[in-house]
Amino acid sequence: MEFWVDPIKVIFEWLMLTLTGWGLSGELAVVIVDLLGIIALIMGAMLLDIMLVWVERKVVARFQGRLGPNRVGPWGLFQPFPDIIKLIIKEDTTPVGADKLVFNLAPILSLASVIFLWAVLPLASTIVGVDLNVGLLYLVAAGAIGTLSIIMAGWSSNNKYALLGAYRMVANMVSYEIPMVVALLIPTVLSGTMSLKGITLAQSNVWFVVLSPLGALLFLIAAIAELGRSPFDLNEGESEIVSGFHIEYSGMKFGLFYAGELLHAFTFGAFIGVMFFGGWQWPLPWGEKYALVGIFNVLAKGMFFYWVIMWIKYTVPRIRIDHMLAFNWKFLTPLAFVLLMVTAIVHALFMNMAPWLYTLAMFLANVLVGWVTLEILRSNARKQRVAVEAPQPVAQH
Amino acid sequence: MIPLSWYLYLSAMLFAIGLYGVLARKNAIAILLGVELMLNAVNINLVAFWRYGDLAQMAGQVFAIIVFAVAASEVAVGLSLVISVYRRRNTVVANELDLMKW
Amino acid sequence: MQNPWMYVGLFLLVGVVIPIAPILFSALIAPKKPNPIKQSTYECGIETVGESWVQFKAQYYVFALVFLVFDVETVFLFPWAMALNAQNPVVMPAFVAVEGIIFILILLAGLAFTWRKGMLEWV
Amino acid sequence: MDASQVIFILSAALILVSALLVVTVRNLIHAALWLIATLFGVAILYVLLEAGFLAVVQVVVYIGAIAIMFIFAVMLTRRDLLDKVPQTNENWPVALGVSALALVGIAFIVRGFVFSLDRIAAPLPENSLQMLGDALISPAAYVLPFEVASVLLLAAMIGAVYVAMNKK
Repeated sequence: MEFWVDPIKVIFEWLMLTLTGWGLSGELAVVIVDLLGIIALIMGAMLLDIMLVWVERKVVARFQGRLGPNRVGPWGLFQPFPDIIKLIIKEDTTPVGADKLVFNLAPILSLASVIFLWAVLPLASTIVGVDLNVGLLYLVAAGAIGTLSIIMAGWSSNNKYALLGAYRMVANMVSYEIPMVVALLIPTVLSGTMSLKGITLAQSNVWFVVLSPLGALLFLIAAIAELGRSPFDLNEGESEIVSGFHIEYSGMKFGLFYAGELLHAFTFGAFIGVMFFGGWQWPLPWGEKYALVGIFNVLAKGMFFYWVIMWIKYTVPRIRIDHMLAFNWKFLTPLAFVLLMVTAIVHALFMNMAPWLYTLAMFLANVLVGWVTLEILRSNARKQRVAVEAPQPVAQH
Repeated sequence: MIPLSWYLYLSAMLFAIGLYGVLARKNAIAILLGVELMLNAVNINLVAFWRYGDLAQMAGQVFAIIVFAVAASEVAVGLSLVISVYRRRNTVVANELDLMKW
Repeated sequence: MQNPWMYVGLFLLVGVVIPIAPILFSALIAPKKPNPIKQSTYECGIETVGESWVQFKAQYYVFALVFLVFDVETVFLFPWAMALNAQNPVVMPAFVAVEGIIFILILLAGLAFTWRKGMLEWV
Repeated sequence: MDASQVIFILSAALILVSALLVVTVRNLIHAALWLIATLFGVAILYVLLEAGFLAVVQVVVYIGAIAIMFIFAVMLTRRDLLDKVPQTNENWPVALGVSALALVGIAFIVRGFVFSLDRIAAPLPENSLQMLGDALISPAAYVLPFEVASVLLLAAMIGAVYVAMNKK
């Protein structure tokens, strides 16, 4: 029975006993067991990543009215494996004039920056890689390494398109980090902790999506931009700069970029679930008690938001660069900061009141901010329409 | 355990390397890189003194954060000066910026 | 687990090693027959003219600049957000919130300045 | 020698070697990338000093923003000539002398410190992160530097944008 409550703990204790039984010192045994756990966790993530290739291809096919992979295995389930074999046995070319070391380091860092995120993902109440007290900032830090890898790739390829991709990366993707971090500040304000486990526990009564629906929406939008997925995929832009920063990559190095992108999308989906939708506590009950149910809940939420991100990706066309920048700096960033200020003041005023009053006040404040934003947008649009529809002077003959 | 002196010597060495970079480099951007090294040396000192001093006083950490802000401001203004100069005079070599010498 | 950062260190190490493995594996078994055409820079089949480094818009730079300032700002806001929830507050929560709001407003003034000067336009 | 000392020596080696490369390599992009290695080493030191918040902030601010700005500025101002010619000016021996002198001077001061240098850190209280937050907002402590920092950032932003502005 105890095994089903927390299998990891049981396995951990068993391994510890075995290792110390062999005469290893306690500290060394802990390090070895941790190492095994880390390898298992990362391997699990990579296996998930491989299946995401299939999910991605199947879902995009359905969006476009096709069947998608359907030959290898049931429903084409084993399709990713031939894909990987093909990538591995493909010749790997390095363009002339490339900066070899940086060129090879970039894809590794790109995938590694996504793997790093799994260290703090709380899969269940007892299964967290590590519960850092600065978990939220750790997310941002891992994202910074990802940004760096893309700039390294773009610069070292010695290619004009790749360089353009890197420039766009800096101007666009990096800009969206600001609303994302501000959206991360909102759960911090609400729960008073930066630990992801603490944030999940703080949602045992009310999810933060109820307290701050706008915050969740902001985070979703900024996360899509941060992922560099359509409609914000300007740093790739297949039709204008022929896939941008990874234009010169082939074989497994390209594969790493691709794998990193898919896993990144899924991981961010899981983090949205953790930060705004109660983490392991839902949709199945007993997530609190049974570790495996908790893992299922977190992964199910991750898959759902992954699907939402895909839905947006295959529905909305790419945004023009000036629109994208204006959208961030003239709309998203000010809105995020206003929302943060409103959240902080409502939190400070109502934190000692009855929980239902607090929830109501938070929700109404969000509705108010959303309504005012919509009104401002509407009056702007009206002004623009008047300007366009104004009678133009006709040339006199 | 690590004694405090290790941190202080390390930060002294980092500071000296940064100082060499500032004084010896030709390129203005490289000079700013040297300044970053020096600021980091300062930060190591601040945090080390916080850790080994009175832990109830958060001064070390607070001022390390302020140093982050100072470093960011310095980079923002410094690099935009460099780029502005580059656009006008087409050089980033500090020695060639001698318009005010005479 | 005594120190969580030990775990993070191990995780970072393994996290970097695991992506290296498929690249090494691929380098072992993939064919290697380089030739000048294959290794030339890809520009949709057209021959490359000049260097890869070309003049580009300095406008990209302004956005990076504004980003830098705001990125540092968020660092100050995280401890503030935690202090807002202090168990035994040194200061009244409302006062803490006001402090943070002043901080944010000062920086939003910078954004407004950039906006008014037309530096956020992509011309 | 315990584990923390080994980690300290390794990260010190990383910091010093990459810092030396920052000030000596000719290719400035490589210098910026070595700077990132140095900064990462400093982040490890912060972890050893049990200032986890600062370690993460080091990565977010320095690697995620400042180093990227540097790489960006190098890409913007790159002239191919510059990668090949020596990157030091003619009085680099003087610079070497001055910095060696500075090192000796600081080492001398450190040796002459009044308090014991071999002091061992006291155990850290559990809620040091909360303490940092409280220190930043309490009027008795550092609320003024907190607000002044935002004014500093505002001035930097306005100044930098003004300088970068194209006056045509």
